[in-house]
Amino acid sequence: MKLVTAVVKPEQADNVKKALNKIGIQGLTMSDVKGYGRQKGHTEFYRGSEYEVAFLPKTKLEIATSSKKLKAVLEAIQKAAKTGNIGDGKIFVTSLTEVIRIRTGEKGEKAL
Amino acid sequence: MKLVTAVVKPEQADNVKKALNKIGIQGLTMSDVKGYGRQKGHTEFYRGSEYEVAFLPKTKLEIATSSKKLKAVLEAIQKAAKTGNIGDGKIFVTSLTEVIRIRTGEKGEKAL
Amino acid sequence: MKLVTAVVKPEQADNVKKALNKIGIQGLTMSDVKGYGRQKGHTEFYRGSEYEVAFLPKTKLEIATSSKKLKAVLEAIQKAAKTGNIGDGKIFVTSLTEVIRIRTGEKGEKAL
Amino acid sequence: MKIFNRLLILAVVLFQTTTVFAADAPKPVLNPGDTAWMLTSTALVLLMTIPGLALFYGGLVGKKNLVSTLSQSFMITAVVTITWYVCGYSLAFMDGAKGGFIGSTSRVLLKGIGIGDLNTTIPETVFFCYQLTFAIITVALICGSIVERISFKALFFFITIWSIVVYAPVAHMVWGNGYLNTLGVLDYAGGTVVHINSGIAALVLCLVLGKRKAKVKPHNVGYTMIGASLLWVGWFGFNAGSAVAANGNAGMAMLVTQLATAVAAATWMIIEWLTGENKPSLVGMCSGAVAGLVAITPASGFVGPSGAFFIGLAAGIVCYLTSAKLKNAIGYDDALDVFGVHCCGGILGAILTGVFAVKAIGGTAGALEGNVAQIKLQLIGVVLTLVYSGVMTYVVIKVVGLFTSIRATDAEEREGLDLAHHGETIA
Amino acid sequence: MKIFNRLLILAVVLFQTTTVFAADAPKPVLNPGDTAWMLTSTALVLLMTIPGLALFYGGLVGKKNLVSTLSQSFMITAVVTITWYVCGYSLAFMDGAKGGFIGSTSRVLLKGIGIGDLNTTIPETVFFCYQLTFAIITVALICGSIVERISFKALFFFITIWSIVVYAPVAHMVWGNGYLNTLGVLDYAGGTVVHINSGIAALVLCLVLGKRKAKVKPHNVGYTMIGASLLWVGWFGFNAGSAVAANGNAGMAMLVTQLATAVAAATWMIIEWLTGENKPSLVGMCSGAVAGLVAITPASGFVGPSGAFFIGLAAGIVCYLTSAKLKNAIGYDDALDVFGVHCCGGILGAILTGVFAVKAIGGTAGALEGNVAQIKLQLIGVVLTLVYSGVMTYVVIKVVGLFTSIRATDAEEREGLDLAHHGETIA
Amino acid sequence: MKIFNRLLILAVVLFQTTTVFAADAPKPVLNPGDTAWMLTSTALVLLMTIPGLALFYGGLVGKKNLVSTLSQSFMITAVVTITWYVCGYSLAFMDGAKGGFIGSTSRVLLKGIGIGDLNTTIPETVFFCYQLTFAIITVALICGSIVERISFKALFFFITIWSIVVYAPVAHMVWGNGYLNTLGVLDYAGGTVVHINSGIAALVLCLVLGKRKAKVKPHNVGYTMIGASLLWVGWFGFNAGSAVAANGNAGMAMLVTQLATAVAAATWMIIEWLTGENKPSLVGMCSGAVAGLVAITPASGFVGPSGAFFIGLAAGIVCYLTSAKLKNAIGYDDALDVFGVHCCGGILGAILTGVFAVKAIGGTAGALEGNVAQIKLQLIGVVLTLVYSGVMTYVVIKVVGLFTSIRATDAEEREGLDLAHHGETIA
Ligand SMILES: Nc1ncnc2c1ncn2[C@@H]1O[C@H](COP(=O)(O)OP(=O)(O)O)[C@@H](O)[C@H]1O
Ligand SMILES: Nc1ncnc2c1ncn2[C@@H]1O[C@H](COP(=O)(O)OP(=O)(O)O)[C@@H](O)[C@H]1O
Ligand SMILES: Nc1ncnc2c1ncn2[C@@H]1O[C@H](COP(=O)(O)OP(=O)(O)O)[C@@H](O)[C@H]1O
Repeated sequence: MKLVTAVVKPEQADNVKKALNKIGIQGLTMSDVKGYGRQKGHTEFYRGSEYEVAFLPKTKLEIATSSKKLKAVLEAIQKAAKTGNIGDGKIFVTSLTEVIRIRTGEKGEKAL
Repeated sequence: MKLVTAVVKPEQADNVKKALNKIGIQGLTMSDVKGYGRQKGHTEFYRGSEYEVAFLPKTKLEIATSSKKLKAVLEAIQKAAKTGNIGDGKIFVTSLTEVIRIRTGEKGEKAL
Repeated sequence: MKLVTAVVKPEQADNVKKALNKIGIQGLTMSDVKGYGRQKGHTEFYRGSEYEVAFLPKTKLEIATSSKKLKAVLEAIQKAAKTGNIGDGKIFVTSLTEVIRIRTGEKGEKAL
Repeated sequence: MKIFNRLLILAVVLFQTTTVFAADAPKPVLNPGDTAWMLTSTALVLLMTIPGLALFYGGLVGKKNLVSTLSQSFMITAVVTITWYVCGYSLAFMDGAKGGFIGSTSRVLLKGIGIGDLNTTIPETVFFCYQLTFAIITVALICGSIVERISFKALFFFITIWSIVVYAPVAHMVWGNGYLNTLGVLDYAGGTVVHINSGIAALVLCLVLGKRKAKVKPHNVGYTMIGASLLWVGWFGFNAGSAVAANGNAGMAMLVTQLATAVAAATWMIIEWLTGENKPSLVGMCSGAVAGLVAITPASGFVGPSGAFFIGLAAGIVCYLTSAKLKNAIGYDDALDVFGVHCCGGILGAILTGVFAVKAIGGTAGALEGNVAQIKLQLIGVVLTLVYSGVMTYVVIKVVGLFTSIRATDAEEREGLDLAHHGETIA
Repeated sequence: MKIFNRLLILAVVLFQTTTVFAADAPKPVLNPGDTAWMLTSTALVLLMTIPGLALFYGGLVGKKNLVSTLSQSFMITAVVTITWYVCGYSLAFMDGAKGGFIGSTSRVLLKGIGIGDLNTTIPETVFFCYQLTFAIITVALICGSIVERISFKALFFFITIWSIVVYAPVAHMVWGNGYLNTLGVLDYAGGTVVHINSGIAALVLCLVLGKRKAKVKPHNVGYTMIGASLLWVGWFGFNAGSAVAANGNAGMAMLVTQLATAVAAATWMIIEWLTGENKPSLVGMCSGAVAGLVAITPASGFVGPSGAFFIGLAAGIVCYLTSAKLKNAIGYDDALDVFGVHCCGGILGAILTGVFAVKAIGGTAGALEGNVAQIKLQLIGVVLTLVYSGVMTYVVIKVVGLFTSIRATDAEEREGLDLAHHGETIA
Repeated sequence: MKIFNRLLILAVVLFQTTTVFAADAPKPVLNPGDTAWMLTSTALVLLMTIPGLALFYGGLVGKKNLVSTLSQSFMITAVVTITWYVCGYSLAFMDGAKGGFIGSTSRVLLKGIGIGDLNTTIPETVFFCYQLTFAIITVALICGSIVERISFKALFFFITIWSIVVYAPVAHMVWGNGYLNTLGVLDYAGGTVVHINSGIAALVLCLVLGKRKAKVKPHNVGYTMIGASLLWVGWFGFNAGSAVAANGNAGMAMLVTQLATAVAAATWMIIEWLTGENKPSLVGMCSGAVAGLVAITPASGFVGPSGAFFIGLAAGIVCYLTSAKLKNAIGYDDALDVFGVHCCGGILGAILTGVFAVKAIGGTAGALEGNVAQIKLQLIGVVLTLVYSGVMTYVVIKVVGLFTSIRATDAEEREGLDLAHHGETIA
């Protein structure tokens, strides 16, 4: 099983969610994060003082999925999150050694 | 060493924390996330306009632990987080290749 | 490739960011988290009622990096985040099986 | 020479009475200055409830109950306006049997009211609105003890009934030509009518409802501070407005209000500073200020600066003890200390009014000027209000409970009343 | 000498009474009570815009457009003050041709104004300020339909022009010696001048601008509640202040305002409770209150309590339908329902003024008292305002559009106007 | 009959003049209209500090210092009320040696004050409260330069002393029968007493305290906008209230206040728009408005609309330069620009009062009407205040520093003063 972590533009998050739904992904954890990469932050001025705001708002989506579905998940995210502008974000994949559904105690792929 | 990530109901977080304390876990990182799975979000109405709020508030707990203690940790979380209703959440386990305590530079299990 | 997750004191985050920049790390994802370890929370009083605030504000930094650069990254973080007081934080390292840049579809180290 | 002066004053007054309506009618004439102040006071007292009290309370609850807490004050403002229009005002302020319990129905639905009707020197319409704002805030205050768990529906029915069967009679007895007024009980701006009345109702309700599942710390101390500030500022309308004129009595009422409030805020702050966590908290200062405002309320037209100083001091100490110590010792869940601050502060103020009243200010001497009997009168007012309001509150909530569940379900409470009862969330 | 002074006191009092009522009275004399109330009313109405309306609107937009929304109200307050000073006031309130369309230029740049100049019984300076606050809020109201996408620069130019070429003439026609006033159209506090005027302008603007890329749910219902509360409280200055005196008319205006608002808030709440999601929302109650305030505005000096009750009831129902149903059915993106609440509520109020007006209160009878013709007059006022303001708004925005882009770019809209137009973000 | 009426008008005017100035005039009589306006003004000026200034400042600091910043204003409101009651009022406003430095102790603890005592046409109690609100805001303004690092304990002692040994004498010299007043220095509503006084104290304090460890951007521009709005609205009580009457002077003061504020806000906005980041910021508009309010304060009873226009323009430009440029160039850490806006704006206003004063408005001509000497007088007022307040502030803080540490520790500063000094956090 894999944990797919996608950092995307906040305004694309809904799109990604829908795309994942379509390919049968039924669970998702989301959080507000900030980041920078090629796309840098900006400077704000308050009464002449500069404040560098280095980080831009991004949305982090975490999806635990079976290795089998991984490819479909990655493709769905890429398609749905892409605007073609810098700052579109990244996808990171790590291996999961275990997944447990708390309510039932189910483990592994059944728990997804 | 393992990184245990538990996504639980916010109102159960305190319980989980206490249960982990009891089995000797002394460090924990928490964050507010949103998620959905079996348990879906809801719709809010403002002057007749519908706004779908797809994600529910959840609490994410991250615990780095030795592989030895893993089983105890998983059990403690499951017991403390379980209400039996949908939305109780999931536990994800990944492998840690290294842990460092910044203050002392200690590495590995000593750093936990 | 590795995913380095550092949980540091909020006031040191900027320092860490700069140190990473210096060694050529050009991307970073940040989020506000709360945690405790050796350094415990505090109690607040409102009209004589005690409220335990167990968790302290921390900043989580996530950096995906090539295994080659890992050592430099770890050192940079340790140096920049360290104040010598408890609560300085931890670094966790996990393996990344894949990284994708959404905008271009580049994969692996090219995507970093 | 003095006599001449007095004649002139008389002349002025007489004159003002005679001109407009001519004849030798003793009916008072409208005074634009007094009217201006009462229009303003009405705005100030409404400001105390929305958004003042709403924010004061809203900041102290958990985030998932903010909308719910704000909604309570807002809904009450709307509903009590309607019950006041329908019959509350008439039952409270129209003359009933002298020394009685309730007023007459002569102004039900405001029948017959016109732009020429006066109450002393201001239009009756303004008096209606001004008194309405008191009815509103009294009812809104109650909610502080039952936030985070009361059913919005039950609250809706409860306050509709309570505003008529509890508020109107108590107001009549104290401020109309009712029992306590005839007896000589002093309550300038609502120590009994507003604070003891709402405070005891709040206690009864929180006992009937039971404790919250979980207590969370105040989610937004900033809102609480805004609310406390608006209460403070608005209270000038509450107390100085109770002179129903822009004169020396209003001025003195404003002065003693400001002084007692400041002293109580400083006192609470210093107690916290020197005890407990050794830190002066903002919530503590705000609580002290409200305690001072409450305690000076019944006294505000009767005492002078030094009386105000001591009332403020006593309020800071007593309300700190009742809120921060007594409640935790006994263990009822009066969430936002309506009993501790408003009921106890109101009782304290009612009694101290009997102690510090100055004849030259409000026309009645207090114990310090030799009239010890006034304290007894004050106690009668306190006890009667406690008993009547306490019992009736119990009856009303039980009646409402026959028709609808009065408490949110466990699931609703966990989820937060914002989403459960209003379908709205603060992101 | 002392006696002379005393006689003078008497004279003063005598004089104040005689001037107002005497048939051949000379120029009216300043009345401190009236002046006190109008100074206060000015403060209250300014409070309605900043921070009242700013927060009401600000809470309803997305978080990334909060600064932008607050800035609009603040900028308008500054700019309209200047246009009002330069020529707006003169064009609106200085006598032009009787029954005409626009006033004179005699007070351009306030030339010649002194501390002794009066308007009825208050200083002209106060009248200038009071009327200014109406001009400000009218312009600020418009923004509700175009938030989250209007260019700040275009808005700046638009409102500078609009406040002169639309607001001033409409105010003159209704409240100056202009056409609608001469005709006998009733608009006590601005049903046509403020609400229909801004509401139709808002509709035209949102049609010209087009829809937002994305709609997000209100980000801070707390701000919206604070804003609605300040609007409610401040509206006492708006309606009761429109008596331009502290008298029985002001009192009745306050009373009917309070009652209609409460009824409308309760009505909207109950509609939501019994339909749709079965939940009474805070945004709904606030919207209902504003609807009631809008609808009673033109009527507030002309109707009594029962009229107010029905106007409130109608406003709650009608504005609910126009905001929550009509808009979605038709599909224009009037973001914060300026058309649905202010234009439709204003029209409703204007017409019902013609129905419920009571001769004994405001001097003019309505249809219920037999004067059915008043309804026709009211309709003339409504239609003329709709047409003039609608057409001119279209012209002005098109002219502005020749010089600068009127809509934020897609990127700016996505990023949020806070950062894009003001370089500021709420953390 | 008409002639008789006109004679009466004359009589009224004469009378109003004679009572105040005539040697053998009888005791002035209470005017309910004036009293109504002064009661209201007192509420408005209190609103400026809590919650106005508290929010204005609170929004500009970092999130971890919000409670701390709000607490400062709230604590000051309580404590200065007490020092004012104990002796501040007496020292400031009771007659001392003519042309002297300090008043008498005749009203220490308000001894002897009664409901019949008047100050001109209003109760002395109201005058006490009104002036108290000025003392409060002056002290609260100071905090802006030292937020995020001052020790709450040190601040508590500092302001207790400062409100007596600095505020009272300066107020006495300018508004009592003290030196500057006798000299003929003009300060209608507090350009020197409030703004220069607090501004120079703020500069001294921030120099003594040293810079903050880290500067963070304003955490809540929304709060800042609410605060600026309440300052604007409340300032009507500040300036128009300084007429101590509801008359033409109050009206003109309101008008010039509104105009200068609007012009300054627009000016600051436009400067930002055309320079720097090319974006008009909300913080900029709010800062401009406050700068305008400050600069018009001393002038508000003396100048007409065109004077106000130029004062607003100058304030927008000058305060922008002192806050956004000068401070960064020199490098002191006046966190929220108390020196840049209040001291510099106050000096500007004081001088321009001497330029634009109109004899027909405030009784004194300015340079433009030929009385160039007035500018010199104004400069004397400025310099004396700068020197006295600057030196004494230094002395007082050094004395306080002997007993307690005046600056938060590094750890406290890093942690945030909310938790460190108040034990409270905003979630
Ligand atoms: N090396 C990295 N480690 C962690 N997060 C990263 C890394 N590089 C980029 N990110 C995240 O991805 C976001 C988008 O990256 P950016 O380089 O701006 O866009 P793009 O991938 O389109 O060039 C960043 O804001 C950051 O949150
Ligand atoms: N595949 C998944 N990947 C990531 N997070 C998930 C996944 N499935 C569920 N979650 C998280 O777990 C939470 C609870 O899941 P849900 O299916 O609602 O409950 P249950 O496990 O009790 O059926 C979700 O809100 C989401 O945050
Ligand atoms: N076992 C753990 N798992 C996850 N996070 C941890 C763990 N231990 C510590 N942390 C995180 O690191 C932060 C600092 O840890 P702490 O023990 O207080 O400091 P130090 O490492 O300097 O002794 C904690 O607040 C928490 O967020």
